[in-house]
Amino acid sequence: MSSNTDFEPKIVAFVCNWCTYAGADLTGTSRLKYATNVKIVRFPCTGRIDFLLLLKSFAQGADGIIVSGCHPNDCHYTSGNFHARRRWIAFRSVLDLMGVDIRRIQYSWVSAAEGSKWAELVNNTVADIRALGPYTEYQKVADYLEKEGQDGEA
Amino acid sequence: MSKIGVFICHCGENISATVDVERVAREIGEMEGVAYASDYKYMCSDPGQTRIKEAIKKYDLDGVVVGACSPRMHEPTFRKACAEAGLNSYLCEMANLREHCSWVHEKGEETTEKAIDLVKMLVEKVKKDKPLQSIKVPVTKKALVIGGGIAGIQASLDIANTGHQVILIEKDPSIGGHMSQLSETFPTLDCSQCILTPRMVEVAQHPNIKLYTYAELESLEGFIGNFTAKIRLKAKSVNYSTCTGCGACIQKCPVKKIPSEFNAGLGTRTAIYVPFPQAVPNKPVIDRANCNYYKRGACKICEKTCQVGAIEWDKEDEIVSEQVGAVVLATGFDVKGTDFFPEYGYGKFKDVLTGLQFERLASASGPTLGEIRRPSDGVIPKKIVFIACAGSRDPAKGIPYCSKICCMYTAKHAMLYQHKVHDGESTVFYMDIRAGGKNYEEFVRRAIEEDTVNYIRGRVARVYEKDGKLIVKGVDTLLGGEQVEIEADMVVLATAGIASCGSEQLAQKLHVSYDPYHFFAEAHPKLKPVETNTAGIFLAGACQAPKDIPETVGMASGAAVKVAALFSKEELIREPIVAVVNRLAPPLYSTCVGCFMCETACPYNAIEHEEIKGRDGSLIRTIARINEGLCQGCGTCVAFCRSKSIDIQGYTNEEVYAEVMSLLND
Amino acid sequence: MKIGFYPGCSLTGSSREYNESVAMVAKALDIELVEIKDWNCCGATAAHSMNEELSLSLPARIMAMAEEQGLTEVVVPCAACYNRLKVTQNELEDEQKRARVVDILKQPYKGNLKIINVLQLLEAYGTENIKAKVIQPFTHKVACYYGCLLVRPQSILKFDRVEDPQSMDSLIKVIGGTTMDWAFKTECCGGGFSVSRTDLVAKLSGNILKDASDRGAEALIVACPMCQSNLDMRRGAINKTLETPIDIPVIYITQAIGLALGIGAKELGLKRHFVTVEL
Amino acid sequence: MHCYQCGKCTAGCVLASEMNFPPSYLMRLLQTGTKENYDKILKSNSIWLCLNCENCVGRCPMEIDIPKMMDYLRTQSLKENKQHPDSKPIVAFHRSFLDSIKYTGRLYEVGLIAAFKARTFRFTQDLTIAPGMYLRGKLPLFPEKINDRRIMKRIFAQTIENVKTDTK
Repeated sequence: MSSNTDFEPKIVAFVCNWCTYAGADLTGTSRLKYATNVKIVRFPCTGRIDFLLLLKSFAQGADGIIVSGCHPNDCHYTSGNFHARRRWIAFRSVLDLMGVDIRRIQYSWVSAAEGSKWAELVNNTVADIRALGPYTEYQKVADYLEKEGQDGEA
Repeated sequence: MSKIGVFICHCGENISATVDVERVAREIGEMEGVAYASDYKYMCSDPGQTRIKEAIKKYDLDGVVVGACSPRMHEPTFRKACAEAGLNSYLCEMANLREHCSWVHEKGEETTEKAIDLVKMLVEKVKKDKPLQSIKVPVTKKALVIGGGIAGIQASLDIANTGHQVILIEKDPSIGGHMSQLSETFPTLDCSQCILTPRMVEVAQHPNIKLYTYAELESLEGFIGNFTAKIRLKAKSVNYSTCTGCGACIQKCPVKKIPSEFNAGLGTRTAIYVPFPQAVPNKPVIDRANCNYYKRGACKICEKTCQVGAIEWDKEDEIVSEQVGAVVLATGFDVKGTDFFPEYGYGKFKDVLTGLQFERLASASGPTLGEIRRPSDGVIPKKIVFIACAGSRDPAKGIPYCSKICCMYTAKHAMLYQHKVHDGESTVFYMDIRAGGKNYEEFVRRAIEEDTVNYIRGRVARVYEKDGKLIVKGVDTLLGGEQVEIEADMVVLATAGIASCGSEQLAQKLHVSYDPYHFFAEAHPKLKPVETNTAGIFLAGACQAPKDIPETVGMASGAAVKVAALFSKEELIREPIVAVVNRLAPPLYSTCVGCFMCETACPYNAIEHEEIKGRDGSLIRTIARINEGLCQGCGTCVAFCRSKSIDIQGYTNEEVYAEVMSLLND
Repeated sequence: MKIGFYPGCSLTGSSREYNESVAMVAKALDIELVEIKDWNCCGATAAHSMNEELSLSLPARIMAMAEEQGLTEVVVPCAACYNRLKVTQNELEDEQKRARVVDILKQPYKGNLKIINVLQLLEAYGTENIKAKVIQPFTHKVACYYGCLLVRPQSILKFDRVEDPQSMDSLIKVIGGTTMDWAFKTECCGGGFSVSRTDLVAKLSGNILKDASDRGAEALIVACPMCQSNLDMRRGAINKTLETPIDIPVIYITQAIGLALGIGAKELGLKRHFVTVEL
Repeated sequence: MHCYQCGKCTAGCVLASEMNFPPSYLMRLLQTGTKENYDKILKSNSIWLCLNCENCVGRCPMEIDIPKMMDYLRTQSLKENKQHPDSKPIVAFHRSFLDSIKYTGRLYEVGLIAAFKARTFRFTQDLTIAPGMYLRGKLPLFPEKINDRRIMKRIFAQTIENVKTDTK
């Protein structure tokens, strides 16, 4: 792990507007500190998150990804997070099969009241990804994407 | 090329203390497509907004990014400012430089660089943004109020008095809630029922209020202005249109030993019962779990007694559907029982009571007709101990919060006891006295000085029973931790106020947020205390957090005004964040292949089938269409669509891709 | 049924009768007790009052020895030893502390041994199975005294409820006895001050005996040698602090069960008590 | 430290009345953070009278582990040589106890009591019960020894004997 201390991983967080985005706002209001590596992209719901976007993110140079939404049963849109979770479970094995390092995707639930959980999630993910090192093997993913682009099928 | 204006806010020093705002503005200004970039002390202030408006005109901007606080805070403010300057408000985006950057990182290069990245991300997004038009939806001017305690009563009356229809549902056979159980109220010592009962009657008689007692919410669908509520009317087994409320059935019911909920378990009731004499409606229901007929198939004494034949044995629960435009949650609170306290005997000592049980003892309508007597042997206690903060402010017991009402009602209890038992000795063990409120501190002082209640600062370690006495082992921390042992005849625990049973499930049905203790969460702790995160659903009273009567009533009136404001409009303006299925010129029509995977994903039944017909009326294809009245904009369909034919306005694929790519391209 | 066994020092000396009764009851119930080889003292109150590392190393060696012997579950009749072993196990979940202790011991320590007390052993054996073997019902009204070390700290021991525990009471009921609600079930008897501050022990133990006696207990039932010796051996000193002397005996749960199973008083060590046992 | 001075620990402490400072008061002294108050604690009898019965932590709303703090404070008090006179018999007992197990691996109660008496000059204490114990077979004449006595030496050498005591 010590060999990677200089490495600052690039991590993108895809979060839902209602729970995790608000939770991250609460982290701010509570003045809890966390690493600067993670940048948040706001979605209406984790159900909106298209997993092709995750692949493209890796292809574009992301070292890690956080996907976080409402807790089960707390989804603002009733069931979006269930769909997201179901897709994630299915998608995980596909990614695994393709040789994508699934340890680089952190799937979590952070509610609007869990400001400290967000800070913890960010810090833990940054530490984990830092330990894993830069994601240089993303080329495989990029290749797949190119092929996928021709087939037009996810 | 785009002409984007970027405005970086200092937020006083909230952002500028850790982020080099000048550098952010400078570097963003060099971006391709950025026509103007500047920083300013307070963007949300009037002069701040004016800067945006002027820049839009001066530079003919076609997009605006404000780098300031969370969009959850000020997005509407800046979008409105843009609209006023003639720019489509959906071409305005916010980068969250405060909650997601300056407040969570230390001052330094990295923080400023993150801020630049965040602003860049939104600049790329706004380049792809399309102007959108708000959606107009009609409003159903009828409110649903859930819970018939003082909060629900007040909210219902206030809404009804503005001329709108109200449906009030209450799970118990009568409205009144906890307030109807109270003896007298602090700080005036006026009788609770005397001030409440007229309100209860007013609810029952109000032409604009439809009251469903013994009813619970089954489901709620739809959105602000357009909800559909399904309400379960639990079978009362008594026909209320024929029942005269004479009470003969109650007299004759042979099952008499059921612990009375109204008397907090200190008295008993029958299986066919009216919870208390002043109940509204004052007609009985049959408690089927305890009724001989429902349990064993025989008895029916009530039916024989009833002169009008009002008993309906085979009546089943009924589900009614109501269209409403707004919902007020007023489901109140519960208190912890004495069994929650290992150190105070796990509830096994009969003369250790909760505050609510003491209310019933002190109440003229209670099981002892207002005389303070021990439940164990009916003797008047000569020494009584009140323990404040029983369970509250106790993280080890999972309740770290202050229940707020206990300090005051404990002082009231001690005072009532001293008024009723003149030679009695009362002791209150407290940690702090929290008597903030009009005439509250004076009230507590009166208990201590005039009514000679002995206040001891310290918690009680344990209570045990010996020879008919309750031994209370406490401490006086103001005497440096001197142990105090009292042989009491009765102990009253001011047990913690907790979220009412089932509130978590109710919150999930309504999609409103709740806190870790299952109290419903307000939309903003200071500025939106009666709103929830779900538009059109409001909060009143102790379902949000423990609170006393004046505060509850104030909050209920607040919620009512919010409902009235909503109902003052014929139409609601909704954000156009909805899904759309693409349309192409014939012969393609759309890339949608009609697989309807989206339909399985949509939680709102917003996907419709659109038949595309030829000139001769023959069916060419069936494709998906979004009902924008029903669509709430979650976007799940977008992720499900295999042919990439659906997109969601405001979060289009193009827009979010632009954001992500901007973040990852250095 | 076969299980590891850690007697601890008291059981080989001043509390021999506890050891004897545990052995007799185990034999009667066909439980084979496998003593940990070359076991040492757990360090008791003395060690953790004086030095933390010492207080962790001593129990750690005991558990390491048991692990070496291939034991997975160990019954510890002495409440003090039981407490020290459980608490040590919990403390050594901290990697740093564990590394330090292993370094001192020069012996592997895994920390996955299951440590149970005598009540848990009997519960696991099955109350119905015990009931079936009762020959001479224990028809006495007794006060079950748990003391501190059997139930606290609850977060670590996770045994019974912390105020007003019930497991010993239910065992007594199984063998035909009557138990009572009383106020000093888990109040401290003075524990390790038996020798050094006999005056305090007399006061604290006196409170306990008085409450049990006031409520008509014929005996006190215990599962801790420290409690037993304070309440029994120190009775002379205790009675000097009381208005009226109390002569109710203090017997181990295993002795009570042994009597019900038809084992003789002498075999159960009941003759070794200071306060005569006439039950 | 989270203590908010509710006093529940003191209310339930069996020896609070014997202590210079009851547990909650001691927590307050610690909270002040001054050297002076810390010294008061190290010199008090409170830390020695604590029986570690855990009533306090079992009931503490803030789950503060007072007994564990007491263990630490006792160690510090010994280290800084500040023990209260009341602690003498208690420390003497603990020392005799540990001596006994250091040499034999197991506690030898006869040796313990003898050593304790020698340390405290309480030669007459327990004269009344010792013969009784002997008669009831509770005092074996010879100590039990474990085989691996070197391990005991090593444990003691690396722990308690490794602590440097401040000289006054």
